Amino acid sequence: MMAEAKNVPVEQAKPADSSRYTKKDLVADHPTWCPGCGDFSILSIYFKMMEKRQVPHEKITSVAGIGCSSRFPYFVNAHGVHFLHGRAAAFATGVSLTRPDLHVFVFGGDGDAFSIGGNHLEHTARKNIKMTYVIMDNEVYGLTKKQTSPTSPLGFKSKTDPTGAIDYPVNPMKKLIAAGATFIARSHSHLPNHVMEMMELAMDHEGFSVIECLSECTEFYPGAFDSANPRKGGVFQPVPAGHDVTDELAAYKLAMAPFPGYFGLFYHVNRPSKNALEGQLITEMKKRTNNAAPVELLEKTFDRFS
Amino acid sequence: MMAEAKNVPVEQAKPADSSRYTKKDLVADHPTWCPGCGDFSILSIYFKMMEKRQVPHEKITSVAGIGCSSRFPYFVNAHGVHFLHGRAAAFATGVSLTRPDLHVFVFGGDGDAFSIGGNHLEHTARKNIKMTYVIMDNEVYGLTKKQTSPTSPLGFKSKTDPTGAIDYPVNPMKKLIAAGATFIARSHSHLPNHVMEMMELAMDHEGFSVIECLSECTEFYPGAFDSANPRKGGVFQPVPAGHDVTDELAAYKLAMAPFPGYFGLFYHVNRPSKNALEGQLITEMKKRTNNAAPVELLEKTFDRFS
Amino acid sequence: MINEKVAEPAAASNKPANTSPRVVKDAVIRLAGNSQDGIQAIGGFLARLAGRTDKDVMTYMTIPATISGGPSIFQVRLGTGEVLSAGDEVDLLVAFYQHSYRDHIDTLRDDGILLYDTDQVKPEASTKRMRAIGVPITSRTIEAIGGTAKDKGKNMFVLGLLARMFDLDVPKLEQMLTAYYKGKGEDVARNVLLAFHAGYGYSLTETFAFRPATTRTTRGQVVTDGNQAVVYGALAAGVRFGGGYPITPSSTIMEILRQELPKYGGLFVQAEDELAAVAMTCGASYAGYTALTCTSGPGVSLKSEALGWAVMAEIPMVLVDVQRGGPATGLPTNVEQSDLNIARYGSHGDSPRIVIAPCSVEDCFYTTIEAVNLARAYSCPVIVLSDQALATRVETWERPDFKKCVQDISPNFATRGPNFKPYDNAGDGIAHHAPPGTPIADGKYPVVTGLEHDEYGHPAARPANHAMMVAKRRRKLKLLESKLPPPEMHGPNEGNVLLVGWGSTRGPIQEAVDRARAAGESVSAVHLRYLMPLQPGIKEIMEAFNHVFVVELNDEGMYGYGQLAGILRASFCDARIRGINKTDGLPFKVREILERMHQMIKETKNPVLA
Amino acid sequence: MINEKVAEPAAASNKPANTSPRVVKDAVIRLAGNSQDGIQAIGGFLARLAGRTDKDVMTYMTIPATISGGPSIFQVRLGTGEVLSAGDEVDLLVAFYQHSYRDHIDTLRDDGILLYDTDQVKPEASTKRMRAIGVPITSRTIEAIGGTAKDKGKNMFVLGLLARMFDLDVPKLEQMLTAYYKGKGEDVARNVLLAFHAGYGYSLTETFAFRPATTRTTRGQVVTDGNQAVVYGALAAGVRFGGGYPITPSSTIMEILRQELPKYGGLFVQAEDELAAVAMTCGASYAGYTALTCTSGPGVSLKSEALGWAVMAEIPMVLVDVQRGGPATGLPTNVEQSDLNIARYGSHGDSPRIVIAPCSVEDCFYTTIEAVNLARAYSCPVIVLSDQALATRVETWERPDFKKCVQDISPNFATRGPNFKPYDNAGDGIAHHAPPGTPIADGKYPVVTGLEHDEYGHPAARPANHAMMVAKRRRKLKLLESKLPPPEMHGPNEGNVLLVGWGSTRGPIQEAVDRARAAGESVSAVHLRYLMPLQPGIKEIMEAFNHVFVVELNDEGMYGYGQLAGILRASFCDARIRGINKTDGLPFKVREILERMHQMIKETKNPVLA
Ligand SMILES: Cc1ncc(C[n+]2csc(CCOP(=O)(O)OP(=O)(O)O)c2C)c(N)n1
Ligand SMILES: Cc1ncc(C[n+]2csc(CCOP(=O)(O)OP(=O)(O)O)c2C)c(N)n1
Ligand code: SF4
Ligand code: SF4
Ligand SMILES: [Mg+2]
Ligand SMILES: [Mg+2]
Repeated sequence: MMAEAKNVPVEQAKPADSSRYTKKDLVADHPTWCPGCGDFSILSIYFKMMEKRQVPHEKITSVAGIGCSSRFPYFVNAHGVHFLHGRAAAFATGVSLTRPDLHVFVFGGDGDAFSIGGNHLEHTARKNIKMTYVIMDNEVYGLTKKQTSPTSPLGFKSKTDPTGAIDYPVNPMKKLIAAGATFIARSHSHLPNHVMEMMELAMDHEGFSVIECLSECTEFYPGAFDSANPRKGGVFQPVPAGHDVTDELAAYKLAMAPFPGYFGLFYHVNRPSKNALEGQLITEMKKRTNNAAPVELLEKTFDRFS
Repeated sequence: MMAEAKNVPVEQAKPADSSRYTKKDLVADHPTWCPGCGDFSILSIYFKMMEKRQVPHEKITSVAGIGCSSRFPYFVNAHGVHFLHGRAAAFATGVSLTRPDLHVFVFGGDGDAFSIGGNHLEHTARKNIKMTYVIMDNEVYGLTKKQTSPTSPLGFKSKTDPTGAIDYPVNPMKKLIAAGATFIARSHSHLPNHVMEMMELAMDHEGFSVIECLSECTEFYPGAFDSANPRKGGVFQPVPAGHDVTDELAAYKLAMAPFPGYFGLFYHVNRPSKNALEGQLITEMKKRTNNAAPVELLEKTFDRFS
Repeated sequence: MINEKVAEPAAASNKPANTSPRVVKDAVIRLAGNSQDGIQAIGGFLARLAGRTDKDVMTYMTIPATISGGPSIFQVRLGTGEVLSAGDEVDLLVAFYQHSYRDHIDTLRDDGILLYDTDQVKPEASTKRMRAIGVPITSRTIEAIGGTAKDKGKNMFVLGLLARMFDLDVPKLEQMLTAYYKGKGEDVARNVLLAFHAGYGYSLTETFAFRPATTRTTRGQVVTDGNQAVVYGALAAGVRFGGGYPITPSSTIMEILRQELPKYGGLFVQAEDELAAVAMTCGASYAGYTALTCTSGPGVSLKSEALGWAVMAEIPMVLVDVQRGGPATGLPTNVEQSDLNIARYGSHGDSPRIVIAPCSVEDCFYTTIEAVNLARAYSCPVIVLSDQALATRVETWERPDFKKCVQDISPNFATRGPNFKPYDNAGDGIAHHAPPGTPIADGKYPVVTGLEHDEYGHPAARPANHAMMVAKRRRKLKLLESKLPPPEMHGPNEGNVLLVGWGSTRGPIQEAVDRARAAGESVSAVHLRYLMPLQPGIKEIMEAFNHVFVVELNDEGMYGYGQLAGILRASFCDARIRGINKTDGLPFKVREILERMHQMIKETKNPVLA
Repeated sequence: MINEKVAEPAAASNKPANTSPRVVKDAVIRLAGNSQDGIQAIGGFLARLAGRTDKDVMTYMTIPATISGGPSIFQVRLGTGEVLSAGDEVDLLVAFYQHSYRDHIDTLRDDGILLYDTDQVKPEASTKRMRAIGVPITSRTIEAIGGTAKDKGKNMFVLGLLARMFDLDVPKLEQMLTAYYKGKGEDVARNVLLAFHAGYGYSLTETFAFRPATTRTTRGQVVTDGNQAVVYGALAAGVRFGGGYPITPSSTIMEILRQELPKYGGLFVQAEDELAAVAMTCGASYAGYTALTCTSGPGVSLKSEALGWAVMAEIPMVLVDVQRGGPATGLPTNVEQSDLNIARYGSHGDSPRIVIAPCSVEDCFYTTIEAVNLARAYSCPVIVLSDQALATRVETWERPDFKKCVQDISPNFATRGPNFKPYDNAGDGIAHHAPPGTPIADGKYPVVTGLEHDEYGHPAARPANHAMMVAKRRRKLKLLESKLPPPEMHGPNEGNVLLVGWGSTRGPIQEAVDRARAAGESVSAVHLRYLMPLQPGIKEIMEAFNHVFVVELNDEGMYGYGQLAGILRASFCDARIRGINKTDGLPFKVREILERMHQMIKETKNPVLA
C-alpha cells in the first residue's frame, strides 16, 4: 500500500472535477457554532488556504475528535471524519501512514487534545507522523457546556470548579516541545493572517506539525484571549525576531512566558517522519526479497514451514 | 473522608502489632524476576528504607500496574495492589486523595508509565497528587518478552523492531518537567545508596514525586545501563553540584544531556498538592455550612427543592 | 386529559367557550419556542409550584441537539393523583412562533387548546378541531416592561397567563419568582413581576381548576430531575468520593457532586478521561471509601476494563450509566435503553456484576442508595442504568426521610486476622477486604489483584484454583438472587397480556395497562428492577399470561426482541417472550405501546407456538 | 493410543518386552523438564518431521506463568490420519528430573512407557502398571559432547532416542538439525549431531513403527501454530496495515506482521496502547486499506468503544481476539472461551457486528481471510475469536493454494456520484464508502461519523432517521445470515445426544463423538463457525436429538449454561440446551467431555422438561 499508494500520487490523480475550485465549493453545512465563536475564523482560513493552494478537492481530508471545534469536518465539503473524543491523532495516523498521497488535517479542541487525547498527541508527535494538527484552544469544554479544561487557567469558574479551578494547567507548548514534535506553532483565531501563515508553513512541513490556535468560546469563556487581541486593547506578542526555531531550549524558554505569551513558530526541525522511515523499511525489505509478489513471498515462507 | 481520615492520623493509629519491624518482616513471595534483574535491588532498598523510617507496617501501601516491575506489590508483605496496565497512577490518586494518613508508593515499568500510562502520569503530575512514583525503566517490555518500549533507544532490536527501533523515544525527564511535576529525580538500580537517597527525599516531598530508576532487564536488554555503572567501567554522572533544583529551564537543560545522562534530583519545587487544595476547599465549605451534619445539609438542600 | 374530566359533554364540541372554570384532574401543557425564550423556566416554576401544592408533575424537555440556540420545547403535565408519564397528547399548546405552531400543532389532541402569540403566529387552516386563543404576547410584554427587556419577559407573561387559566396559587408563584430573581438584580426581579402580572391580568375566556387532591404525604413533596436524585442518593448513602469525566447527559451528576461533596468532607475529581475516572474510583473504594463514577455512551465502553478488574478484585463501587442513543457517539441528547447488554456482558472474560435500574426520578434516589449497599454487601461493582429521560425530567416526589436513609460508611480499620484471607472461599464466597491502614494480627498482609489469585490475593495459575474462584464470584450473586424480592406487579397476577418493563419506561407501561383495563382488556405489567441477577418468580408470573411482551427502548434485534427480552428468553426458554421496541430516541407514548400490543396479539394465532 | 494398536494382546501385560517394532497409529509423547532444557525444540523438530512425512501432529505446550524459567512440558501427538486433540493420556513420558517424574507420572496411561534419566530420577514405588526404561541421559550426553555443553545437548540426545524408538526418518532429521543450527556456529551444529547420534545409537528394547499413511495431500503439509496461520491468512487476504499493542498470547501476530508486512509494501504499528491501535486500524480502513488489529484479554475491553464506532460508521476492519483466562488480567497464559459475550455485546448501544471463530490451526488461516472479506462485503467490523490453545499449538495442515487464496484489496478511487450517499438506505443497507482521494462527480463530499447520521453521513437527530439507521445496520446482518451455510455436522443428523461446540474445542468434541460412537452410543456434534449472526438450520438440527449440550471453555454461569448456550437458548427457547463447561484454563480432555455428558444424561429424567 505505501507501494500501491505510489500509483496515485498527487499530480497524476487529477480527477474529472478537479478544475480550479473556490472557497464556496468547500462550504458544506452551516456551522452550528454560536455567534462569534472563534472557530468560524479558523474554518474560513482553511477554505481560503485550500483555495490558494488548490489541493485537489478529492484529496482534502479533515479528521476530528469530538467537541464543538471537532464538528469542523461537517462544515467542510470534502472528505472528512468525525471520530471519537481524544483519538483523532491516532485515527489520522492510520490514514497518513497508508496514504502518502494525502496530507491529513486534524482539528479539535483543548480537551480533545490535552485531556483525553494527551497521550496520543504525544506519541504521534514523537513518532513524527506526517499530518497537521490544529488545536482550537478555548480553554474550556464547550460542547459539554463549561467544565474545566486542562488549559483552563487557575481560578477559572466552571461547572466542575464552581469556586475556581485549582489544578495546575497543561502548558501546550512545553508539552509539545518535550514530546519531540518537529513543528510547533501558536496562533490566535482573531488574527486570521497569522493563522493562515502558520497553517501554510505547517502544511508544508514533512512530518508532524501542530498549531495551538487560541479560539474564543464566546458562550462559556468570552474575552478569554482579549489580552492578546489588539482590537480588544490587548498586545499580540510575536515570537522575537532573533529566535532560532531549531533551538529546543530557546523554544522551551518562550513557552515559559506568562499568558498570553508569544505567538508564531516556536520550534521547527527536520527529523525523518515515520512515514519516510517506514517507506525506507519497505524499500529495503522489497529489495531483499527482490520485489517478489505476494504469492511468491508466501510460497517461500511456507517452504520453511514444510 | 478527608475529614474522617483525620481521625486516623499516622501517630494515633499505632496498631497492636506495629512494634519496630525489620526488613525481613516485609518479605513476601520470592520474586519471580529473572536472576540479576535490576528490580531486585529496588525492592531491597524499599525494604531497607521502610525499616529505617518505620512507617507503621499497616500504612505501607504499594500500588502497581502490569509488568515485571509491576509485580512488586506481591513481593512486599504489606497492603498492596496489582491494578491495570498503565492506570496505577490514576488508581493511586483515588487512594491518596481519600487517605491523607497514607503515603502511597507506585511501582511500574517504562511501558506502563510512558506508553499506555503516559497521560495519567502527566495529569497526576500537573495536579500534584501526593504520592511517590518509582518508574523502573529497563527500556524494553519485559513481561511480554522484548517489544520496543517508548524509552528504547533508536536502533534497539526487538520483536516489534527486528531491524532496529525507528521511533524517536520519549525523554522521561523532559516529559515530567514539562508536565509540571514538583519532584523529579533520576537514579540507577545498580547504585543502591543513590536510589535510597532519592527514595527518601521523594517520600518526604509534599506532593507528586517521581523517580526514573534505570533498572536492567538482564533477559532482554542486558548491559543497557553499563555505561553509567562504574562497576561495569561506566561513568555515573551526578547532577552538577551547582544545579538549582528550582530552576525549570536548568532542569530541562540537564534532561537534554545525551545517554546515559545525569543522575540525581533534577527539579524540586513546592506547589500546593491537590490533596492540600481539596482539603482547603472542604474546610471552607464546611465552615460556610458551619459543619452541618449530612442530615442537616440534605434537609437544607431539599428545602430549596420543595 | 382535560376533556375526560369535563363536567358537561358540550365542551367537547365547538360551541362558544363558557367562562366558569372547568374542573380537571390533569393537563398536558406544551410550551414551544426557542431555547433563548426561557420556556424551561416556565416549566420549572410550574413544577415547583405543583410540588408545593400537592399536585403531581412530570415534565419532558428536549435539549436542542445543536450548540447554538434553535427551537426548543418544554412539556409539563400537571395533575392531582400520580402522574405516570409526560403524556402522549397535548391539552394546551403555547406557540411562540410560526415554526412552533407548525412543528407542534399535530401533537395537540382534538378539542385541545391552542394559545398563540398573535404578534408572531398566523394559525394556518387546519382540519383539527381545537379551540384557538390568540394573545398578543410580544406586544403586551413590551407594554408591560419595555421593548429592550421583552425577550426576557415573554416567558413570565405566559406564566401569568397560565396562572390565570389554571387558577394557580399566585402568592406562592410570586414568592418563588422574587426568591429566584432577586439575585439577578432589582430591575430584573421587578420586570419579571410586571410581566407576570400583565399575563395574569389578561382576561381569558377559558379557565380550569384542578380537582382538589387529598394530601398524600406527611413530609411534603420535592421537585428534582433524575440526576439530582442520583446525587443526593449517593450523598445520603455515604459516598464521599467520585471520579468522572464530562459527558451528556450524565455531566450534571458530576457537576453537582463536585459542588456538594466538600460540604460532606468529600471530593469529586474531574479526571483526564473515563479510564482515569473509573481507576481512581476503584482506588478510593479500595482505600475504604466506596466510591461512585458516572458516565454515558462512550464512557461506558471505556470503563469496561476497570469494571472487570473490580469484579475480579471484588472491590465494591458504583457506576451510574445515564443511557443515551447509541452506538458510538450516537444521539447524545436522546433516550435509549440500549446499554443493558454491555452492563451485563461488557468486560472480557466471565465477569459477573450487579445491574439495577431506577424507574422514576424518585427511584433514582433510592436505587443509588441501594447500589452503594449492594456493592458493599457483595463486594462487587454495581451498575445503575438510568437514562436521558429520567436524568433530565423533573418530577415531584415525596421528600425522603433523611433520618432514616442517611448512613455513615466510613472504613473499618479494626485489626484483622490472624490468617487473614480477603478472598476466603469458605461460605458465601463474598470477599472481605481490609483497607490499607488496617493492621493484620499475624503481620501477613493481603494483596488485591486482577490476576487470578488464591485466597490471600496472591497470583495462582493452578487450574483448580481458577475454577474455584470463578465459581466463588458466581456463587455470591446466586446468594443475592435468593434474597431479592419478587418483581412489582401492576394489575392482576394473571390474564391475557403481560407487559414486562425495566427502568424509565415504567410510567408509560403502567398507564398503558390502566387505559387498556379501563377499556376492558386483560392486561398487566411487571417491572424488573434487578437486571443482574434477576428477581425470583418471573417465570411463574409469565406463565400466568397468554402473551408476554417486553417493552424496551432499544432495537428489536435480528430476531424481533430486545436486550431484556433476550436475557429472559435465555433464562426461561419461553418462546412467547417477544419485544415491543423502538429506537427513535424518544420515550414511549402510551398509545405506541397499546397499538403495538394490539397488533402483535392480532398476529399471534397460537401464542405458545409464536 | 499405542495399546489400542498393539498386534498381540500379550503386550498389555508385564512380560519381558519384545524387540520387533510394534505398529501404532499414533502416540502421545510428553517431554517434562525445565524451560532451559530446550524440550520445546524436541517437540518442534518432531512436528516438522511429521509435516514432511505425511504424519499428522498436534502439540500442546505449557508456557511457564512465572517470568524466570521453572518446570515446563511439551506434549506432542504424532499419528497417521487426522489428529484431533493433543491427547488425554500419555503413551510415553520422558522425565528429565525427579519433579518431572513426580508431577507427570499420573498422566501416563496404564501400560504406558516411562523413559527417565537415571542420573536424575529415582522412580518411586507406584501402583501404576507401566514399562519403565531408564537411560543415563545426562552422563551419556556428557560422554558424547563434554560436560560444559551438556545442558544444550540433552534435548538432542533425547531426540535421538525417540528417533530410534519410533523408527523416524533420520536423514530428514539430520537435515533439519544442521539447517537449523548451522547459523548458531560450527561447534554448536557439531555438538547437536553428536548428541543426536549418541541417543539414536543407544540400544532400546521398546521400538515402534507408525502405520504407513496414504498421502492425503497434493501440495504437501506445513507445520505452524495458530497465530502464524492468522498472520499469513491476513497477508493472503491482502491486509497491508495493522495496529496493535503487545499482550499475551496475541503478541506474536503483531510481531510476525511487523516483520512480514514491509515485504508486501505494508506496515504494522506498535501503538502506545490499545485505544490508539484500534483507532489507527479504523483510520487505515477508512483510507481504503481494510486493516487488522489483534489483542487479548484487557485489550478487548479497551477496544470496545472504537469497535462501536466502526459499527456506526460502517467501516470494515478485523479484530483478532486471542482469548485467554479472564476476567481482568486473569490467567494470561491459559485458554478460555469467555470473550464471546463481549465480542457480541461489548460496545454501548445497539452495536451489531460480525463474530466468527476458527476451529483449528489451519482454520485460523482461512477464517482470517474470510473475516477480511466479510468486513468488506458488509462494511462492518469483524471479530475473530481465536484462543491461547490455538495460538500456541503447532499443527500440521495442508499447504494452502496461494494462487487461489491470495487477493488484492487495494482501494477503489473511481469517481462516485452524483448524489453520492455512503449510507444509502435503499436495498441491502450496506454502506459503500469512497475513501479519501475519490472524486465525487457532483462535488458534494461525504462525511464518516459516529454520530447518528443521514444517508450522506451528516448528523441527523430526527427520530425517524435513527430508527431507520438502526434497522439498516441490523438488516445487512440479516442478509449475511441468509447467505451463511448450515453448520458442520460430525456424526449422523439425528440421535440421542448432540454436542454443540465453537472455536478450538472442535477437536476434542469430535474425538469424544468418535469414542462414544465406537462404544455404541448415539452421539453427534455440530460446530458453529459463525457466532454473530448464527447459521441457519441450528434449530432443526437440535430438534433431531434428545439431549443438547453446548461444550464451552467458559463459566456455566448462574443458571448452568455458558455463553454460546445462552445465545442459543435466547434464539430458540429450547430448555434442553444446557452446558458442559469448565474454567480450569486448560483445553478439554476427551474424557472430561464424555464423563460430564454421561453424568448429565443420567441426571435428566425427561429431557424436554429439563
Ligand atoms: C469518550 C467520551 N468522553 C466524553 C465525551 C463528551 N465530550 C464531548 S466533547 C467533550 C470536550 C469538549 O471540549 P473540547 O475538546 O475543548 O472541545 P470544544 O467543545 O471546547 O471545542 C466531551 C467531554 C465524549 N463524546 N466521548
Ligand atoms: C491493557 C493491557 N495491555 C497490554 C497488556 C500486556 N502487558 C503486560 S505488561 C506490558 C508491558 C511491560 O513493559 P513495562 O511496562 O516496561 O514493564 P516491564 O515488564 O519492562 O517491567 C504489557 C504490554 C496488559 N496486561 N494490559
Ligand atoms: S459553545 Fe463555545 S466553543 Fe462551542 S460553539 Fe459556542 S462559542 Fe464556540
Ligand atoms: S524479563 Fe527482564 S525485567 Fe522481567 S524479570 Fe526478567 S530481567 Fe527483569
Ligand atoms: Mg475547548
Ligand atoms: Mg520495561
